[in-house]
Amino acid sequence: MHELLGMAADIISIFLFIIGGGFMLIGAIGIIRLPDFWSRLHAAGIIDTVGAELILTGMMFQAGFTQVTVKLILIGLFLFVTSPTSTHALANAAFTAGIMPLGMKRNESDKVLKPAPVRDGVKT
Amino acid sequence: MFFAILLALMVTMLLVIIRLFAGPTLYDRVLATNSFGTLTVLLIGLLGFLTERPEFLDIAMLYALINFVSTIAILKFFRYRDISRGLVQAPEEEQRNA
Amino acid sequence: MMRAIGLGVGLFGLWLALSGYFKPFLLSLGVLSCIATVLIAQRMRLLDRETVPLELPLTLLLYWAWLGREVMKSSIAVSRVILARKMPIAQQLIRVPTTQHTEMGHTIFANSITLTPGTVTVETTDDSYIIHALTDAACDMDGFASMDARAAKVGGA
Amino acid sequence: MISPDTAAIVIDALLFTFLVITALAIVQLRHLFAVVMLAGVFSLLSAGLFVSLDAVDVAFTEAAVGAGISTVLMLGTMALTAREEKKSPHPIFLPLLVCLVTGAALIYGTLDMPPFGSPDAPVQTHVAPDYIARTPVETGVPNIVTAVLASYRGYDTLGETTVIFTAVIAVLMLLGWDTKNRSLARNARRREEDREKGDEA
Repeated sequence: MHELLGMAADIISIFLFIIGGGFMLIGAIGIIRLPDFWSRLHAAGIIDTVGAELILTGMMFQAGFTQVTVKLILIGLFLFVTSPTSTHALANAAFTAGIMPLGMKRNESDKVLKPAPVRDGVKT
Repeated sequence: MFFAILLALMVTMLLVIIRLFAGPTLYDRVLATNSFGTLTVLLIGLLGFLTERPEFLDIAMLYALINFVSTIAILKFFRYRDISRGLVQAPEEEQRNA
Repeated sequence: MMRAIGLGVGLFGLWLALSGYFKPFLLSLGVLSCIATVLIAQRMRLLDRETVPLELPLTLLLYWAWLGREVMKSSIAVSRVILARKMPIAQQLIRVPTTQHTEMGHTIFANSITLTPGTVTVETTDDSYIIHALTDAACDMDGFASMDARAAKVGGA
Repeated sequence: MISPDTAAIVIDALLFTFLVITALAIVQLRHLFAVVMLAGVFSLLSAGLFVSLDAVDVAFTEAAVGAGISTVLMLGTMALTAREEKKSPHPIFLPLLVCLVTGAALIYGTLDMPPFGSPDAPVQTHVAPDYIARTPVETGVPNIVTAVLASYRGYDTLGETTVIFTAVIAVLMLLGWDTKNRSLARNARRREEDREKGDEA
Protein backbone atom coordinates (compact mmCIF):
# COMPACT_ATOMS: atom_id res chain seq x y z
CA MET A 1 0.00 0.00 0.00
CA HIS A 2 2.77 2.31 1.00
CA GLU A 3 4.80 1.51 -2.12
CA LEU A 4 1.76 2.06 -4.28
CA LEU A 5 1.30 5.54 -2.82
CA GLY A 6 4.97 6.29 -3.43
CA MET A 7 4.66 5.21 -7.03
CA ALA A 8 1.55 7.33 -7.53
CA ALA A 9 3.41 10.34 -6.09
CA ASP A 10 6.32 9.65 -8.44
CA ILE A 11 4.05 9.48 -11.46
CA ILE A 12 2.26 12.68 -10.51
CA SER A 13 5.50 14.57 -9.96
CA ILE A 14 7.02 13.30 -13.22
CA PHE A 15 3.87 14.50 -14.98
CA LEU A 16 4.08 17.91 -13.29
CA PHE A 17 7.81 18.19 -14.02
CA ILE A 18 7.26 17.44 -17.70
CA ILE A 19 4.50 20.02 -18.06
CA GLY A 20 6.29 22.62 -15.92
CA GLY A 21 9.62 22.09 -17.65
CA GLY A 22 7.89 22.29 -21.03
CA PHE A 23 6.28 25.62 -20.15
CA MET A 24 9.62 26.85 -18.82
CA LEU A 25 11.41 25.98 -22.05
CA ILE A 26 8.64 27.55 -24.12
CA GLY A 27 8.94 30.71 -22.04
CA ALA A 28 12.71 30.78 -22.59
CA ILE A 29 12.25 30.30 -26.32
CA GLY A 30 9.78 33.19 -26.21
CA ILE A 31 12.27 35.37 -24.35
CA ILE A 32 14.73 34.79 -27.20
CA ARG A 33 12.28 34.82 -30.11
CA LEU A 34 9.74 37.53 -29.42
CA PRO A 35 10.51 40.88 -31.06
CA ASP A 36 10.45 43.46 -28.27
CA PHE A 37 10.40 44.09 -24.53
CA TRP A 38 6.63 44.19 -24.15
CA SER A 39 6.05 40.84 -25.78
CA ARG A 40 8.94 39.25 -23.86
CA LEU A 41 7.20 40.32 -20.66
CA HIS A 42 4.53 37.68 -21.34
CA ALA A 43 7.08 34.95 -22.05
CA ALA A 44 8.81 35.71 -18.74
CA GLY A 45 5.37 35.57 -17.12
CA ILE A 46 5.02 31.97 -18.29
CA ILE A 47 8.34 31.03 -16.67
CA ASP A 48 7.61 32.83 -13.42
CA THR A 49 4.07 31.63 -12.86
CA VAL A 50 3.15 28.40 -14.59
CA GLY A 51 6.62 26.88 -14.97
CA ALA A 52 7.86 27.66 -11.48
CA GLU A 53 4.61 26.79 -9.68
CA LEU A 54 4.18 23.45 -11.47
CA ILE A 55 7.76 22.40 -10.72
CA LEU A 56 7.36 23.45 -7.08
CA THR A 57 4.17 21.37 -6.86
CA GLY A 58 6.04 18.44 -8.37
CA MET A 59 8.68 18.77 -5.66
CA MET A 60 5.92 18.82 -3.02
CA PHE A 61 4.71 15.42 -4.19
CA GLN A 62 8.26 14.13 -3.77
CA ALA A 63 8.65 15.55 -0.28
CA GLY A 64 5.42 14.17 1.17
CA PHE A 65 3.95 15.50 4.43
CA THR A 66 7.13 17.00 5.86
CA GLN A 67 8.56 20.35 6.79
CA VAL A 68 10.03 20.56 3.30
CA THR A 69 6.51 20.74 1.85
CA VAL A 70 5.68 23.63 4.17
CA LYS A 71 8.73 25.50 2.90
CA LEU A 72 7.83 24.69 -0.71
CA ILE A 73 4.30 25.99 -0.16
CA LEU A 74 5.72 29.20 1.30
CA ILE A 75 8.07 29.64 -1.67
CA GLY A 76 5.20 29.02 -4.08
CA LEU A 77 2.93 31.45 -2.28
CA PHE A 78 5.65 34.06 -2.25
CA LEU A 79 6.36 33.72 -5.97
CA PHE A 80 2.62 33.81 -6.64
CA VAL A 81 2.33 37.15 -4.85
CA THR A 82 5.57 38.84 -5.89
CA SER A 83 5.95 37.88 -9.54
CA PRO A 84 2.96 39.92 -10.78
CA THR A 85 4.12 42.81 -8.59
CA SER A 86 7.57 42.91 -10.11
CA THR A 87 6.17 42.40 -13.62
CA HIS A 88 3.83 45.33 -13.07
CA ALA A 89 6.66 47.47 -11.67
CA LEU A 90 8.75 46.65 -14.74
CA ALA A 91 5.94 47.40 -17.20
CA ASN A 92 5.11 50.61 -15.39
CA ALA A 93 8.72 51.78 -15.35
CA ALA A 94 9.10 51.08 -19.07
CA PHE A 95 5.81 52.85 -19.80
CA THR A 96 6.92 55.89 -17.78
CA ALA A 97 10.23 55.93 -19.65
CA GLY A 98 8.29 56.14 -22.91
CA ILE A 99 9.02 52.73 -24.41
CA MET A 100 6.16 51.72 -26.69
CA PRO A 101 5.36 48.28 -28.14
CA LEU A 102 6.55 47.54 -31.66
CA GLY A 103 3.88 47.76 -34.32
CA MET A 104 1.11 48.58 -31.89
CA LYS A 105 -2.33 47.74 -33.19
CA ARG A 106 -4.41 49.79 -30.80
CA ASN A 107 -3.47 52.37 -28.19
CA GLU A 108 -6.05 53.51 -25.65
CA SER A 109 -3.56 55.07 -23.24
CA ASP A 110 -3.09 58.82 -23.17
CA LYS A 111 0.46 58.56 -24.47
CA VAL A 112 1.28 59.43 -28.05
CA LEU A 113 2.93 56.76 -30.13
CA LYS A 114 6.67 57.01 -30.25
CA PRO A 115 9.11 54.76 -32.07
CA ALA A 116 10.83 52.33 -29.72
CA PRO A 117 14.24 53.72 -28.76
CA VAL A 118 17.30 51.88 -29.94
CA ARG A 119 19.35 51.78 -26.79
CA ASP A 120 18.32 51.79 -23.14
CA GLY A 121 15.23 53.90 -23.57
CA VAL A 122 16.07 56.04 -20.55
CA LYS A 123 16.04 59.73 -21.20
CA THR A 124 19.20 61.02 -19.58
CA MET B 1 13.90 12.46 -12.87
CA PHE B 2 15.47 15.37 -11.00
CA PHE B 3 18.43 15.22 -13.35
CA ALA B 4 16.22 15.60 -16.42
CA ILE B 5 14.34 18.56 -15.03
CA LEU B 6 17.64 20.13 -13.93
CA LEU B 7 18.94 19.83 -17.48
CA ALA B 8 15.80 21.55 -18.79
CA LEU B 9 16.39 24.25 -16.18
CA MET B 10 19.98 24.68 -17.37
CA VAL B 11 18.87 25.15 -20.99
CA THR B 12 16.35 27.75 -19.84
CA MET B 13 19.05 29.51 -17.83
CA LEU B 14 21.35 29.62 -20.84
CA LEU B 15 18.64 31.17 -23.02
CA VAL B 16 17.88 33.76 -20.35
CA ILE B 17 21.60 34.64 -20.02
CA ILE B 18 21.73 35.14 -23.80
CA ARG B 19 18.84 37.60 -23.57
CA LEU B 20 20.54 39.33 -20.66
CA PHE B 21 23.70 39.71 -22.71
CA ALA B 22 21.90 40.83 -25.87
CA GLY B 23 19.60 43.41 -24.28
CA PRO B 24 18.89 45.61 -26.17
CA THR B 25 17.02 47.83 -23.70
CA LEU B 26 17.63 48.14 -19.98
CA TYR B 27 14.20 46.71 -19.23
CA ASP B 28 14.96 43.54 -21.18
CA ARG B 29 17.93 43.05 -18.92
CA VAL B 30 15.96 43.59 -15.72
CA LEU B 31 13.33 41.17 -17.00
CA ALA B 32 15.98 38.54 -17.73
CA THR B 33 17.62 39.00 -14.33
CA ASN B 34 14.29 38.63 -12.59
CA SER B 35 13.50 35.42 -14.48
CA PHE B 36 16.98 34.16 -13.74
CA GLY B 37 16.37 34.70 -10.04
CA THR B 38 13.21 32.57 -10.20
CA LEU B 39 15.16 29.89 -12.04
CA THR B 40 17.85 29.95 -9.35
CA VAL B 41 15.22 29.39 -6.68
CA LEU B 42 14.08 26.30 -8.57
CA LEU B 43 17.69 25.22 -9.17
CA ILE B 44 18.56 25.33 -5.47
CA GLY B 45 15.41 23.43 -4.55
CA LEU B 46 16.00 20.75 -7.16
CA LEU B 47 19.70 20.46 -6.25
CA GLY B 48 18.62 19.74 -2.68
CA PHE B 49 16.35 16.95 -3.91
CA LEU B 50 19.03 15.58 -6.24
CA THR B 51 21.58 15.27 -3.45
CA GLU B 52 18.80 13.95 -1.18
CA ARG B 53 19.13 16.76 1.31
CA PRO B 54 16.07 18.93 0.67
CA GLU B 55 16.56 20.83 3.93
CA PHE B 56 18.42 23.50 1.99
CA LEU B 57 15.17 25.05 0.83
CA ASP B 58 15.72 27.90 3.27
CA ILE B 59 18.21 29.38 0.83
CA ALA B 60 15.75 29.03 -2.02
CA MET B 61 13.26 30.96 0.08
CA LEU B 62 15.82 33.65 0.88
CA TYR B 63 16.54 33.96 -2.82
CA ALA B 64 12.89 34.35 -3.68
CA LEU B 65 12.72 37.22 -1.18
CA ILE B 66 15.97 38.92 -2.23
CA ASN B 67 15.18 38.62 -5.91
CA PHE B 68 11.95 40.54 -5.44
CA VAL B 69 13.59 43.21 -3.31
CA SER B 70 16.46 43.76 -5.74
CA THR B 71 14.16 43.95 -8.77
CA ILE B 72 12.07 46.59 -7.05
CA ALA B 73 15.23 48.45 -5.97
CA ILE B 74 16.56 48.49 -9.53
CA LEU B 75 13.29 49.73 -10.99
CA LYS B 76 12.87 52.31 -8.30
CA PHE B 77 16.35 53.52 -9.03
CA PHE B 78 15.63 53.93 -12.72
CA ARG B 79 12.31 55.56 -12.18
CA TYR B 80 13.35 58.06 -9.54
CA ARG B 81 17.15 58.05 -10.08
CA ASP B 82 17.60 57.57 -6.35
CA ILE B 83 17.22 54.67 -3.95
CA SER B 84 16.82 56.48 -0.65
CA ARG B 85 13.74 58.44 -1.67
CA GLY B 86 10.33 57.31 -0.46
CA LEU B 87 8.03 55.72 -2.99
CA VAL B 88 5.37 58.36 -2.42
CA GLN B 89 6.67 61.67 -3.63
CA ALA B 90 5.67 65.04 -2.30
CA PRO B 91 3.81 67.15 -4.90
CA GLU B 92 6.59 69.73 -5.14
CA GLU B 93 9.15 67.03 -5.84
CA GLU B 94 6.97 65.53 -8.53
CA GLN B 95 6.71 68.88 -10.27
CA ARG B 96 10.44 69.42 -10.06
CA ASN B 97 11.10 66.07 -11.63
CA ALA B 98 8.63 66.48 -14.43
CA MET C 1 -4.10 45.13 20.03
CA MET C 2 -5.87 42.39 18.05
CA ARG C 3 -3.50 43.06 15.20
CA ALA C 4 -0.42 42.91 17.43
CA ILE C 5 -1.50 39.51 18.77
CA GLY C 6 -2.41 38.35 15.28
CA LEU C 7 0.98 39.35 13.91
CA GLY C 8 2.76 37.71 16.85
CA VAL C 9 0.88 34.42 16.44
CA GLY C 10 1.45 34.48 12.68
CA LEU C 11 5.16 35.15 13.08
CA PHE C 12 5.57 32.42 15.66
CA GLY C 13 3.72 29.96 13.44
CA LEU C 14 6.10 30.85 10.62
CA TRP C 15 9.07 30.43 12.98
CA LEU C 16 7.88 26.97 14.01
CA ALA C 17 7.17 25.89 10.45
CA LEU C 18 10.55 27.02 9.18
CA SER C 19 12.73 25.84 12.06
CA GLY C 20 10.98 22.71 13.28
CA TYR C 21 12.68 23.00 16.68
CA PHE C 22 10.78 22.14 19.82
CA LYS C 23 13.50 22.41 22.50
CA PRO C 24 12.51 24.82 25.28
CA PHE C 25 15.68 26.93 24.96
CA LEU C 26 15.25 27.46 21.21
CA LEU C 27 11.50 27.94 21.54
CA SER C 28 12.04 30.74 24.04
CA LEU C 29 14.51 32.39 21.67
CA GLY C 30 11.88 32.17 18.93
CA VAL C 31 9.22 33.70 21.17
CA LEU C 32 11.60 36.51 22.12
CA SER C 33 12.40 37.35 18.51
CA CYS C 34 8.71 37.35 17.58
CA ILE C 35 7.92 39.72 20.45
CA ALA C 36 10.80 41.99 19.43
CA THR C 37 9.50 42.05 15.84
CA VAL C 38 5.99 42.93 16.98
CA LEU C 39 7.32 45.71 19.22
CA ILE C 40 9.39 47.18 16.39
CA ALA C 41 6.40 46.98 14.03
CA GLN C 42 4.32 48.74 16.68
CA ARG C 43 6.91 51.48 17.00
CA MET C 44 7.05 51.88 13.22
CA ARG C 45 3.24 52.06 13.30
CA LEU C 46 2.98 49.26 10.79
CA LEU C 47 0.12 47.46 12.49
CA ASP C 48 -2.78 48.37 10.26
CA ARG C 49 -5.18 46.72 7.88
CA GLU C 50 -2.63 46.64 5.09
CA THR C 51 0.18 44.84 6.87
CA VAL C 52 -1.86 42.55 9.11
CA PRO C 53 -4.90 41.64 7.02
CA LEU C 54 -6.84 39.65 9.60
CA GLU C 55 -10.03 40.20 7.61
CA LEU C 56 -8.77 38.22 4.62
CA PRO C 57 -11.71 35.97 3.74
CA LEU C 58 -11.48 32.26 3.05
CA THR C 59 -13.05 32.84 -0.37
CA LEU C 60 -9.59 33.98 -1.43
CA LEU C 61 -8.57 30.31 -1.65
CA LEU C 62 -11.50 29.55 -3.95
CA TYR C 63 -10.62 32.59 -6.01
CA TRP C 64 -7.04 31.35 -6.34
CA ALA C 65 -8.24 27.97 -7.55
CA TRP C 66 -10.34 29.68 -10.22
CA LEU C 67 -7.43 31.97 -11.11
CA GLY C 68 -5.09 28.99 -11.43
CA ARG C 69 -7.35 27.53 -14.10
CA GLU C 70 -7.47 30.84 -15.98
CA VAL C 71 -3.67 31.11 -15.81
CA MET C 72 -3.28 27.63 -17.26
CA LYS C 73 -5.69 28.40 -20.10
CA SER C 74 -4.01 31.63 -21.10
CA SER C 75 -0.49 30.26 -20.81
CA ILE C 76 -1.42 27.53 -23.27
CA ALA C 77 -2.68 30.25 -25.59
CA VAL C 78 0.53 32.27 -25.25
CA SER C 79 2.66 29.13 -25.72
CA ARG C 80 0.85 28.51 -29.01
CA VAL C 81 1.72 32.04 -30.11
CA ILE C 82 5.39 31.59 -29.18
CA LEU C 83 5.70 28.23 -30.94
CA ALA C 84 3.87 29.24 -34.12
CA ARG C 85 6.23 29.65 -37.04
CA LYS C 86 5.00 33.14 -37.86
CA MET C 87 4.19 34.52 -34.42
CA PRO C 88 0.69 36.03 -34.71
CA ILE C 89 1.13 38.87 -32.23
CA ALA C 90 -0.92 42.05 -32.26
CA GLN C 91 0.30 44.17 -29.39
CA GLN C 92 -2.08 46.74 -27.99
CA LEU C 93 -2.61 48.97 -24.99
CA ILE C 94 -6.25 48.80 -23.95
CA ARG C 95 -8.24 50.45 -21.21
CA VAL C 96 -10.19 48.11 -18.94
CA PRO C 97 -12.82 49.54 -16.60
CA THR C 98 -12.82 48.38 -12.97
CA THR C 99 -15.46 48.52 -10.26
CA GLN C 100 -13.13 47.93 -7.30
CA HIS C 101 -13.53 50.24 -4.32
CA THR C 102 -11.04 48.91 -1.79
CA GLU C 103 -7.28 48.83 -2.12
CA MET C 104 -7.34 45.09 -1.58
CA GLY C 105 -9.79 44.70 -4.47
CA HIS C 106 -7.61 46.82 -6.75
CA THR C 107 -4.55 44.79 -5.80
CA ILE C 108 -6.27 41.46 -6.40
CA PHE C 109 -7.79 42.45 -9.74
CA ALA C 110 -4.71 44.18 -11.17
CA ASN C 111 -2.37 41.42 -10.05
CA SER C 112 -4.70 38.76 -11.44
CA ILE C 113 -4.58 40.45 -14.81
CA THR C 114 -0.77 40.54 -14.67
CA LEU C 115 -0.58 36.95 -13.48
CA THR C 116 -2.41 35.61 -16.53
CA PRO C 117 0.14 35.47 -19.35
CA GLY C 118 -0.93 37.51 -22.34
CA THR C 119 -2.04 40.53 -20.34
CA VAL C 120 -0.06 42.89 -18.11
CA THR C 121 -1.37 45.81 -16.10
CA VAL C 122 0.70 48.83 -17.02
CA GLU C 123 -0.92 51.76 -15.25
CA THR C 124 -3.75 52.01 -12.76
CA THR C 125 -6.26 54.71 -11.99
CA ASP C 126 -9.30 54.61 -9.73
CA ASP C 127 -11.77 53.53 -12.38
CA SER C 128 -9.73 51.88 -15.13
CA TYR C 129 -6.45 50.14 -15.86
CA ILE C 130 -4.24 50.40 -18.91
CA ILE C 131 -3.39 46.89 -19.99
CA HIS C 132 -0.87 45.61 -22.48
CA ALA C 133 -2.22 42.63 -24.42
CA LEU C 134 -0.16 40.37 -26.63
CA THR C 135 -2.90 39.19 -28.98
CA ASP C 136 -6.46 40.05 -29.94
CA ALA C 137 -7.67 36.95 -28.15
CA ALA C 138 -6.18 38.21 -24.89
CA CYS C 139 -8.40 41.33 -24.86
CA ASP C 140 -11.50 39.48 -23.79
CA MET C 141 -13.61 42.24 -22.24
CA ASP C 142 -16.23 39.82 -20.88
CA GLY C 143 -13.46 37.82 -19.25
CA PHE C 144 -12.12 40.96 -17.58
CA ALA C 145 -15.59 41.85 -16.36
CA SER C 146 -16.12 38.44 -14.78
CA MET C 147 -12.68 38.55 -13.17
CA ASP C 148 -13.53 42.02 -11.86
CA ALA C 149 -16.73 40.73 -10.29
CA ARG C 150 -14.95 37.80 -8.64
CA ALA C 151 -12.15 40.01 -7.34
CA ALA C 152 -14.72 42.44 -5.94
CA LYS C 153 -16.36 39.58 -4.04
CA VAL C 154 -13.03 38.69 -2.40
CA GLY C 155 -11.61 42.16 -1.92
CA GLY C 156 -14.80 43.64 -0.49
CA ALA C 157 -16.70 46.12 -2.64
CA MET D 1 19.47 5.44 -14.70
CA ILE D 2 22.17 7.96 -13.82
CA SER D 3 23.45 7.83 -10.27
CA PRO D 4 22.96 10.98 -8.15
CA ASP D 5 26.73 11.48 -7.89
CA THR D 6 27.26 11.56 -11.66
CA ALA D 7 24.25 13.83 -12.02
CA ALA D 8 25.65 16.21 -9.41
CA ILE D 9 28.99 16.30 -11.21
CA VAL D 10 27.31 17.07 -14.55
CA ILE D 11 25.27 19.84 -12.95
CA ASP D 12 28.40 21.27 -11.30
CA ALA D 13 30.23 21.25 -14.63
CA LEU D 14 27.31 23.04 -16.32
CA LEU D 15 27.15 25.63 -13.55
CA PHE D 16 30.89 26.27 -13.88
CA THR D 17 30.50 26.67 -17.65
CA PHE D 18 27.76 29.25 -17.12
CA LEU D 19 29.97 30.99 -14.59
CA VAL D 20 32.76 31.28 -17.15
CA ILE D 21 30.34 32.48 -19.84
CA THR D 22 28.98 35.14 -17.48
CA ALA D 23 32.48 36.26 -16.51
CA LEU D 24 33.52 36.58 -20.16
CA ALA D 25 30.35 38.54 -20.88
CA ILE D 26 31.14 40.89 -17.99
CA VAL D 27 34.63 41.49 -19.38
CA GLN D 28 33.27 41.96 -22.89
CA LEU D 29 30.49 44.45 -22.20
CA ARG D 30 31.14 48.18 -21.96
CA HIS D 31 27.61 48.92 -20.87
CA LEU D 32 27.84 49.22 -17.09
CA PHE D 33 24.21 48.56 -16.29
CA ALA D 34 24.37 45.23 -18.08
CA VAL D 35 27.57 44.50 -16.15
CA VAL D 36 25.75 45.07 -12.84
CA MET D 37 22.95 42.75 -13.91
CA LEU D 38 25.40 40.08 -15.05
CA ALA D 39 27.28 40.39 -11.76
CA GLY D 40 23.98 39.61 -10.02
CA VAL D 41 23.60 36.53 -12.21
CA PHE D 42 27.19 35.53 -11.44
CA SER D 43 26.39 35.65 -7.74
CA LEU D 44 23.21 33.60 -8.24
CA LEU D 45 25.18 30.94 -10.12
CA SER D 46 27.90 30.77 -7.49
CA ALA D 47 25.27 30.35 -4.79
CA GLY D 48 23.93 27.36 -6.73
CA LEU D 49 27.46 25.95 -6.75
CA PHE D 50 27.86 26.53 -3.02
CA VAL D 51 24.64 24.64 -2.37
CA SER D 52 25.77 21.73 -4.46
CA LEU D 53 29.09 21.72 -2.54
CA ASP D 54 27.11 21.57 0.75
CA ALA D 55 28.40 24.98 1.86
CA VAL D 56 24.97 26.23 2.87
CA ASP D 57 26.12 29.06 5.13
CA VAL D 58 28.33 30.48 2.39
CA ALA D 59 25.40 30.31 -0.01
CA PHE D 60 23.32 32.25 2.49
CA THR D 61 25.94 34.98 2.71
CA GLU D 62 26.31 35.05 -1.05
CA ALA D 63 22.55 35.52 -1.36
CA ALA D 64 22.41 38.43 1.05
CA VAL D 65 25.61 40.18 -0.02
CA GLY D 66 26.20 39.22 -3.64
CA ALA D 67 22.69 39.35 -5.02
CA GLY D 68 21.13 41.81 -2.61
CA ILE D 69 23.37 44.53 -1.24
CA SER D 70 26.11 44.72 -3.86
CA THR D 71 23.64 45.16 -6.74
CA VAL D 72 22.06 48.08 -4.94
CA LEU D 73 25.46 49.56 -4.02
CA MET D 74 26.73 49.28 -7.58
CA LEU D 75 23.57 50.95 -8.89
CA GLY D 76 23.99 53.72 -6.34
CA THR D 77 27.53 54.23 -7.56
CA MET D 78 26.37 54.30 -11.15
CA ALA D 79 24.05 57.18 -10.32
CA LEU D 80 27.16 59.24 -9.55
CA THR D 81 29.32 58.17 -12.50
CA ALA D 82 29.02 57.39 -16.19
CA ARG D 83 27.01 54.56 -17.73
CA GLU D 84 29.62 53.44 -20.23
CA GLU D 85 33.01 52.04 -19.49
CA LYS D 86 35.82 53.96 -21.20
CA LYS D 87 38.16 52.12 -23.48
CA SER D 88 41.45 51.68 -21.68
CA PRO D 89 44.38 53.40 -23.44
CA HIS D 90 46.84 50.77 -22.22
CA PRO D 91 47.62 47.56 -24.07
CA ILE D 92 46.12 44.47 -22.47
CA PHE D 93 49.16 42.18 -22.68
CA LEU D 94 50.76 43.02 -19.35
CA PRO D 95 47.58 42.62 -17.25
CA LEU D 96 46.76 39.44 -19.17
CA LEU D 97 50.20 38.06 -18.38
CA VAL D 98 49.86 38.94 -14.68
CA CYS D 99 46.46 37.24 -14.53
CA LEU D 100 47.68 34.12 -16.27
CA VAL D 101 50.78 33.83 -14.07
CA THR D 102 48.73 34.35 -10.88
CA GLY D 103 46.15 31.83 -12.01
CA ALA D 104 48.83 29.29 -12.86
CA ALA D 105 50.48 29.81 -9.47
CA LEU D 106 47.15 29.31 -7.67
CA ILE D 107 46.39 26.15 -9.62
CA TYR D 108 49.93 24.89 -8.88
CA GLY D 109 49.22 25.58 -5.19
CA THR D 110 46.06 23.47 -5.22
CA LEU D 111 48.06 20.43 -6.36
CA ASP D 112 49.38 19.99 -2.84
CA MET D 113 45.96 20.20 -1.26
CA PRO D 114 44.11 17.05 -0.20
CA PRO D 115 41.41 15.94 -2.65
CA PHE D 116 37.95 17.47 -2.25
CA GLY D 117 35.96 15.81 0.52
CA SER D 118 38.87 13.68 1.70
CA PRO D 119 38.44 12.49 5.30
CA ASP D 120 42.21 12.71 5.92
CA ALA D 121 42.40 16.46 5.22
CA PRO D 122 43.84 18.50 8.12
CA VAL D 123 40.56 20.41 8.35
CA GLN D 124 38.69 17.21 9.12
CA THR D 125 41.16 15.73 11.60
CA HIS D 126 42.22 18.70 13.73
CA VAL D 127 39.66 20.64 15.82
CA ALA D 128 36.57 20.23 13.64
CA PRO D 129 35.47 16.81 14.99
CA ASP D 130 35.88 18.13 18.50
CA TYR D 131 33.54 21.08 17.80
CA ILE D 132 31.08 18.82 16.02
CA ALA D 133 31.00 16.51 19.02
CA ARG D 134 30.82 19.19 21.69
CA THR D 135 28.54 21.83 20.18
CA PRO D 136 25.16 20.12 20.61
CA VAL D 137 25.95 19.21 24.23
CA GLU D 138 27.59 22.45 25.33
CA THR D 139 25.53 25.13 23.60
CA GLY D 140 22.32 23.49 22.42
CA VAL D 141 22.44 25.52 19.19
CA PRO D 142 21.59 23.35 16.15
CA ASN D 143 23.84 25.20 13.67
CA ILE D 144 27.52 24.67 14.43
CA VAL D 145 28.67 27.73 12.48
CA THR D 146 26.32 29.88 14.54
CA ALA D 147 27.58 28.24 17.73
CA VAL D 148 31.20 28.95 16.86
CA LEU D 149 30.51 32.54 15.82
CA ALA D 150 28.22 33.53 18.64
CA SER D 151 29.36 31.33 21.48
CA TYR D 152 32.89 29.93 21.26
CA ARG D 153 34.31 33.12 19.80
CA GLY D 154 31.53 35.44 20.90
CA TYR D 155 33.84 38.22 22.10
CA ASP D 156 35.63 38.21 18.77
CA THR D 157 32.33 38.54 16.90
CA LEU D 158 31.23 41.31 19.25
CA GLY D 159 34.46 43.16 18.51
CA GLU D 160 34.01 42.76 14.76
CA THR D 161 30.45 44.01 14.90
CA THR D 162 31.56 47.01 16.95
CA VAL D 163 34.21 47.88 14.40
CA ILE D 164 31.73 47.71 11.52
CA PHE D 165 29.12 49.66 13.46
CA THR D 166 31.64 52.42 14.23
CA ALA D 167 32.74 52.50 10.60
CA VAL D 168 29.14 52.84 9.40
CA ILE D 169 28.46 55.67 11.82
CA ALA D 170 31.63 57.47 10.74
CA VAL D 171 30.77 57.11 7.05
CA LEU D 172 27.21 58.30 7.64
CA MET D 173 28.48 61.36 9.52
CA LEU D 174 30.95 62.13 6.73
CA LEU D 175 28.40 61.67 3.94
CA GLY D 176 25.67 63.84 5.36
CA TRP D 177 23.72 62.06 8.01
CA ASP D 178 21.83 65.26 8.54
CA THR D 179 20.08 65.62 5.17
CA LYS D 180 19.18 61.95 5.16
CA ASN D 181 17.79 62.19 8.64
CA ARG D 182 15.63 65.12 7.69
CA SER D 183 14.20 63.41 4.64
CA LEU D 184 13.43 60.35 6.75
CA ALA D 185 11.61 62.56 9.22
CA ARG D 186 9.67 64.14 6.37
CA ASN D 187 8.61 60.78 5.04
CA ALA D 188 7.48 59.70 8.48
CA ARG D 189 5.46 62.88 8.84
CA ARG D 190 3.85 62.37 5.47
CA ARG D 191 2.90 58.82 6.37
CA GLU D 192 1.36 60.09 9.57
CA GLU D 193 -0.70 62.66 7.67
CA ASP D 194 -1.87 60.02 5.19
CA ARG D 195 -2.91 57.82 8.07
CA GLU D 196 -4.92 60.59 9.69
CA LYS D 197 -6.62 61.31 6.38
CA GLY D 198 -7.38 57.63 6.04
CA ASP D 199 -8.89 57.49 9.52
CA GLU D 200 -11.23 60.38 8.78
CA ALA D 201 -12.44 58.84 5.54
